[in-house]
Amino acid sequence: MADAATPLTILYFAWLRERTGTSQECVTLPADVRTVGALIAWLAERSPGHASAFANRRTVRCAVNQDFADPATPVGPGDEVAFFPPVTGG
Amino acid sequence: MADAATPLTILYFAWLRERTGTSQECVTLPADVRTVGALIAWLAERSPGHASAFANRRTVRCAVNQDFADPATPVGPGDEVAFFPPVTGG
Amino acid sequence: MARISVQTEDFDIGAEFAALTAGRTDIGGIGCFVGTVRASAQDRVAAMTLEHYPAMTERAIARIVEEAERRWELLGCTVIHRVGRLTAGENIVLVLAAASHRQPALDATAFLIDWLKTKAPFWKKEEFADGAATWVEARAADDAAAARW
Amino acid sequence: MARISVQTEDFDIGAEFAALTAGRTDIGGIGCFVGTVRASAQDRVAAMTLEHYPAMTERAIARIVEEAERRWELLGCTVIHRVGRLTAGENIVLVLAAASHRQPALDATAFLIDWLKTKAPFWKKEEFADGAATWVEARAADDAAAARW
Repeated sequence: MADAATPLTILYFAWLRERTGTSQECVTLPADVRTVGALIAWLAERSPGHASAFANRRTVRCAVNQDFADPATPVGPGDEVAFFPPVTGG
Repeated sequence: MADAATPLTILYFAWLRERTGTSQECVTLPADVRTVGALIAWLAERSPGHASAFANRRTVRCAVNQDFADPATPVGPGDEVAFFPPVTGG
Repeated sequence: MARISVQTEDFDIGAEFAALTAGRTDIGGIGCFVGTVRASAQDRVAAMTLEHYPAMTERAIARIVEEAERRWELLGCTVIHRVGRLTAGENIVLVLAAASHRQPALDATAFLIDWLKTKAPFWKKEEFADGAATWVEARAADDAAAARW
Repeated sequence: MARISVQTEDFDIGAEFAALTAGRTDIGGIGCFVGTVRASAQDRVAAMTLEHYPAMTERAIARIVEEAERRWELLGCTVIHRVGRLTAGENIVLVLAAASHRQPALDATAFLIDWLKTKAPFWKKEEFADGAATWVEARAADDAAAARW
């Protein structure tokens, strides 16, 4: 298993990518950030762009390690966490 | 309009064609045969093959002048009347 | 507007899609169904012969297409039905329905094939591997499918 | 068994049908849906860019296909979704589902496109004739369509 210092990879797609100004960033989590919900609250503090991306959480979807996730899904060191709007393909 | 002596064209498809032994015949109707139902009763008398073709009328379908018809549909001189089983295309 | 054909030769699915959509930018979805001669392990159908009523067939199909056009806003429609002798694996029928969105395209496709199966004058005679041949009987399930609409 | 592809280049509908059915005599029907870039008179969409989540996309589609295979006895299945910039009239997505009879083929086709629209990580950004560009918003109707199944 990854130790606590191993970073998470955060990916952003569509307008979350545009608002945060990044498609990918690596972060090392504080010990008290253990769920998607807590991660969002923590990321929203990083910049005005992040705050804007996460302003309306009802329009933000998430996947942890390429599986759809929800605010209660656990996250930890080494995970790949992606944030994006509701999907619109097809 | 066609006069009373003008024949009808009768067409048979699928197993009605096989049982009657004909794909097409021209007939001149008696004056009292004025509907598909009466025509079937009259045609069934023409040969054992015809009798066999019309033995189970629930399995016989009809079109008059290329429109689906039923036993009450009028028929008259000059009409094209087709008999066939329930359709099975597609 | 619809393309309707009753023919002995096979159809080219890609070419029919291309013809239906050429130069169009108003189409959002195309539904399609292709029916083929099936030779299941049990009944071992080797071939079938499709008979039809030539004077009536295209007209009957045109009426089915008109009914679809009344029910959905279609931007194009293709129905091709083969006749004559077809061997296992061959194409029998092609239905295409184009619309601005997927739901009418898919619904119209299902409607067209359901109604073709019960309201167009085609009859199938199946030939089995042992040489027997029988006329296919109409299925109650097909009548029920057609009556849904 | 299913063929799944996420690609920038266009697909060849006829070739995909041929690949799905080649050498098969157990198939009775193939359902198909093709989605295209629509430029309606009102919104004048000139093009769209499809973004996706590469590490997740094919896996998400594979799960949707597995769900379809659990629900219907499919004899083959193809899902091709394009990404990148597509102009009005271009193909976006192809779904094919083959079965022994038409109803499972048509139902699986509708299911696959409904679930692709709501459960696969693609996002569309539309470009308008006046130069504006906006991310397409998810439609409640699409969620309702996906929830039917």
